[in-house]
Amino acid sequence: MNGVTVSTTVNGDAVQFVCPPSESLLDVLRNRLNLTGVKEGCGTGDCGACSITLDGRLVCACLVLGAEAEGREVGTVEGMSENGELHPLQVQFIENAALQCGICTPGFLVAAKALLERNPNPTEEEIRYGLAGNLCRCTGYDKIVRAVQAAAKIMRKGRKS
Amino acid sequence: MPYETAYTNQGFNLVGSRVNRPDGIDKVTGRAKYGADVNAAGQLVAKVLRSPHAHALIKKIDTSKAAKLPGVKAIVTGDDFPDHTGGNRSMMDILENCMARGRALYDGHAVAAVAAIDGETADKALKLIKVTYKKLPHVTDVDAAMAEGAPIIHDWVRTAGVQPAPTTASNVAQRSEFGHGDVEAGFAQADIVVEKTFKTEQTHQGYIEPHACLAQLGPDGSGELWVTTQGHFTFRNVCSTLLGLDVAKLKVTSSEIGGGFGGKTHVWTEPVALQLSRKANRPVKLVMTRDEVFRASGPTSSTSIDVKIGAKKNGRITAATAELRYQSGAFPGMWAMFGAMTSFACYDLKNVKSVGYDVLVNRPKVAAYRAPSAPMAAFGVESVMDMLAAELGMDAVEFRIKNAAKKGTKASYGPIYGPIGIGPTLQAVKDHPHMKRRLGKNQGRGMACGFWFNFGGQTCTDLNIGVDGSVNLTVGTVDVGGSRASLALIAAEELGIDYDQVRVTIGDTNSLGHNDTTEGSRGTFSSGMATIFAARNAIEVLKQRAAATWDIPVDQVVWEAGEARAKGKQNSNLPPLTLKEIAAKSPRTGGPIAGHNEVVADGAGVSFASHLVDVEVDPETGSTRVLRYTVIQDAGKAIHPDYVEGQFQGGAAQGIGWALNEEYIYGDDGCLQNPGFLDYRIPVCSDLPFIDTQILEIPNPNHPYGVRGVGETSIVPPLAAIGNAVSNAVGVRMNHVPMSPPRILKAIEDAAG
Amino acid sequence: MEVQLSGFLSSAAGGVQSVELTGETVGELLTSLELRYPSLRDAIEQGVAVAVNGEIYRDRRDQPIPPGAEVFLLPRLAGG
Amino acid sequence: MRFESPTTTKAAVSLLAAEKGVSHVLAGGTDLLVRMKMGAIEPDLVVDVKRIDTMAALTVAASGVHIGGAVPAAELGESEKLRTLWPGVVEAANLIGSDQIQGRCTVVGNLCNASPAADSVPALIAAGAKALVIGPNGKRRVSVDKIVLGPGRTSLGHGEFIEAIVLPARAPKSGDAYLRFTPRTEMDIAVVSAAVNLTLARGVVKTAKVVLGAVAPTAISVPAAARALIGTKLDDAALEKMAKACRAACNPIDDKRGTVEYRTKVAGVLGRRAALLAFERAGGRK
Repeated sequence: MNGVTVSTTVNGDAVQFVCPPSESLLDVLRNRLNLTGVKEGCGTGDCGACSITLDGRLVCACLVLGAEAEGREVGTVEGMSENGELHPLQVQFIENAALQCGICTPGFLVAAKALLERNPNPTEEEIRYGLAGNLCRCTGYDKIVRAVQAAAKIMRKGRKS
Repeated sequence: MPYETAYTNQGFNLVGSRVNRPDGIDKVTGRAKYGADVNAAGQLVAKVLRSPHAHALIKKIDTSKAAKLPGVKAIVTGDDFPDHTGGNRSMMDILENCMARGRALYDGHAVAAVAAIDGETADKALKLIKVTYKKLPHVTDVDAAMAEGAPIIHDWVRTAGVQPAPTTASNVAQRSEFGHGDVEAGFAQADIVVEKTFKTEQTHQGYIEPHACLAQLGPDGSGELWVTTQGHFTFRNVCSTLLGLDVAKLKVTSSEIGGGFGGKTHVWTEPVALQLSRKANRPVKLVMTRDEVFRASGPTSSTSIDVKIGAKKNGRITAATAELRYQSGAFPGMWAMFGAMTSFACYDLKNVKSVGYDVLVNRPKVAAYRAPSAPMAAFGVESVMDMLAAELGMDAVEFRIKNAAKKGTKASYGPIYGPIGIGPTLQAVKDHPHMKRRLGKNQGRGMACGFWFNFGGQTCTDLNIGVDGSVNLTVGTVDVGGSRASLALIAAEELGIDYDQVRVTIGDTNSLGHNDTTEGSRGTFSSGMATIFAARNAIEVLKQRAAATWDIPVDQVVWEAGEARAKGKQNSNLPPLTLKEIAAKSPRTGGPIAGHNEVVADGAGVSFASHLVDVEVDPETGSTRVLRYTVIQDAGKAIHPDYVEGQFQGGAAQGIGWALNEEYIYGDDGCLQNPGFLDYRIPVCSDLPFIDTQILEIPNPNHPYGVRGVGETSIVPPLAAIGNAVSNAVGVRMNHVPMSPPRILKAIEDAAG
Repeated sequence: MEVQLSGFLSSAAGGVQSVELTGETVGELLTSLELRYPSLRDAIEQGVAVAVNGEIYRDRRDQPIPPGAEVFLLPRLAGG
Repeated sequence: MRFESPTTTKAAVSLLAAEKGVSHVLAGGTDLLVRMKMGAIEPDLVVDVKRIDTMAALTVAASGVHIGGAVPAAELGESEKLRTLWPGVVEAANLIGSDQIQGRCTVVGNLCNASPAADSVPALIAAGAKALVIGPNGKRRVSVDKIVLGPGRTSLGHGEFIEAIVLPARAPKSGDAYLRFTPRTEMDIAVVSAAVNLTLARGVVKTAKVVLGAVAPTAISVPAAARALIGTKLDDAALEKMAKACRAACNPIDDKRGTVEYRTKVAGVLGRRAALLAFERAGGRK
């Protein structure tokens, strides 16, 4: 294998890895960096389970090559808690029973965080369209939308104070 | 020890509260380990070569080139799976489904598998395997498979359930009939009879986590399997049988499970991974791609159903019949039988008959999908119920109330009902504020009822009390949707301690006795029952320890509010001993304190639901939008209402997807054309409204807390409820699911002439 | 007691809809049924469910059958 | 496979021109990586163009818009100015996949993937967009409707790629719109789609362009439909005539996503609805 050496930042930490040039960033994160919170549901960008941020933009890790991460900043669900504290979205997902099996949860959290950073006060419709790239088969999305609404409210309050 | 399973109507401190699930933090931080999330030192990666043909003889498989590829460590084909089934035909079917034996029976059927040092090498190796096929005629449609001259899938299949026993092969594997009374006489009494034929297309459970396992099997026949499954004990038994292993030597651990809905009750690739591991003598990881999940796991049946119902002008049904044709894929199943049993279960009928035909086709082996087979039957029956109500000039809800089954009704599938919830759910529909919402242009309202049996089954739990008084509860049913929280609530309720003092673990096959698969909505029902008994056993031990501490007879000790209390005036100087205090002393009073229980949790209690939906249909494109959706269902007793609501909402959402867009699309070549989440369209967040729920609690007499299973019934009514709503919105009767935009537009135009 | 057969169990027993049997438990009932209709052995082996007064028992062979109970033999079920 | 990420178009051209095997340009990668995953293509060389400054640039003005070939579609939606000038182009680009896809996919990639159902293409053609093609023989400026030849086929030569898309100067009283039909509200491929771009003079349609997607091997312009609108205020008769022209122009296929009959019928419906929307956006009043 003609591996490429990649230096990047993952959840704020400098990371180096070597991977084949055709390997997806999803496989790199899961198999080389052991960040298995990033899930694979389809590998074709249709389910959102592998949602991460790349230089702050929400993307599917399965549609990014590992080699592309050179010099970029990667954010995964593993980096959502700060200073040992859960992110308000993480808290609200638990409080609102917004997960059943939990396989889609990391992707939803990363996508919802990106959504609320862009739009701190989204309508129900904006939440629904904003999270349309993330499939959940257990919940019917009801409690997920409510959890995002609850977290948005808390985060808006936090911002004001 | 016999256990009192009867409902006792006790008061609750914790049960019924909405506590946070104990595994929540693991799941929101990405720490929870699912099927594909673990690796072993020296592990190989396995990939499966699958048939590109719907039906073909496998004349030759040449693996020589692949075997020479550096990095390839093992290759298996059908020849590597000797028959250990001892003539058990259904086990042989499972084995043949895992790996073809001389014939590929459907597009996606496994024909060979490779284990190599990495995925890239395994992929290359697959391309080097040369399979010589001879294509055979195929059939994928259920009606076509029953027609004269259809290609026969298995020449050994004779239709069961027919007298006299047939002597020639057929694609109809089984005929099953249920009912009572005289339907001919019943129809003769009817003032109005409505008859209609329906079709439903094949759908998949659509769990987001693909099948995945990490298998290790040594030359001595000992091994371990880490796998995403609804039933690790069943997987152990099945894999052991298929591979000729001792059950005790195969340890199976269920990973966190990323959705199952029935689809993870059966083995697909696990025996293959184990066999590759045995051959290579290294751990083997096998993860299905999404494409493989669609093509080669176990979707539910496509069907073709005739329903006929007759009624008097006063609204009483006089007779009802259904003929239900369900395809079971390339191997015999019992799916039509379930359809026949459930079709009229909601109603009190004097004369009823339902006949099911299980039909073989060149599609993947059908597996259970949430209340398997009931939604399709309900689509037919509940549609005809609406049509009949309209002909009678009666309100659809009133018509159902008039004919609803109740305690003492002889069910269409045989037995006589105990206390049941169909009547109350219908009454709740009538009284619901949703009924008062004003409908706009192109909008329609529909409702439908649904039924599912629910099961219990073999269950075994262990409850261990630590020296600090905290509690480990180990159960053998998997947590598919929050059952750890419910079981911790139950244990804490019984022991009288705080909820967060209980930690629930899903035990592997070596840490508990056999537990049946987590299916039939049995998780909280049966493990809940076993947890109650295990806790009560532990309380007996706690009382003995307290008695020993106080030096009084144990019959003078009672357990109340989480502490042992000494009864009687003579003991009034003895202050109560809390669980914590007794636990702290346990090393010196007889050692660890534990409660254990194994039980066959039967009497799960049938479950009914009524759903109400408003839709808007775009008459120019045939597109349907769900505006409002309400689920009303009997839960017996909701241990954790959040997760009961979650089951109601999730089932409704799956039903909405099925009703409107989800379907397996086969080409003329018999190959699946949409094996991916792009073209197999499960609902996305923006497709759905909030889904209202109303939990009714009609206690199950056969559970100490009155619990009924809640997981499945919620998928039964949506197909029909939406069908009725669309029909009311645009004035055409839809009889083909999914009611996709092209089908609705065509129906509108055909009706306009 | 009178035991009613349904579905393919009825046809496996030669089309019989109901049969008079003795037995104090589900297990005893199934044993006497199998003795009467050896053709049902496979079906019973594969698993059946017994409805006693409306409650379905899949596995509990020691389940007592009270006198005068309504007993219905069903194919064994599976779920999702 | 080799992976390269040059920082100039010149370097990218020489890498691509020099490659004897299968080479692909990687912009958003949302189609390319799927095809690689499915084993449909096995490239020898992948050239990531996202580190080329000019290709990552988006400049928006009434006098013209320059959309670099590596600009993710999400960025188009974030430009309020672009949303005001070319709402139809933006809504088309923003319909390509989910937010996750939006963070990566580009209109150039959407064009070069050469799918008949590409969302951004009808809107770009209706807008009169030009593609800036660069290659071993220098640069050329090509109408967008000349890029796609058929499903999966483009007119780009060996070593050529599209550096940017350019939208023309925007006349006052103009509006555009793009509508597609999908069974789901999101995450879907157009079963049929329609883009309309028009300019008004004294309240009536002066110029118009109507383009349909997913009803032929490539997106197609329907001049007869445009003519039906010109000189009108989109009265019912004009709209019906326009819808009829849309239907007549359709040459679709039956596939898993839709039937000939359905696509044809809905093409007329969407054409009409898109025209009304574009008219309203141009400030038109019926």
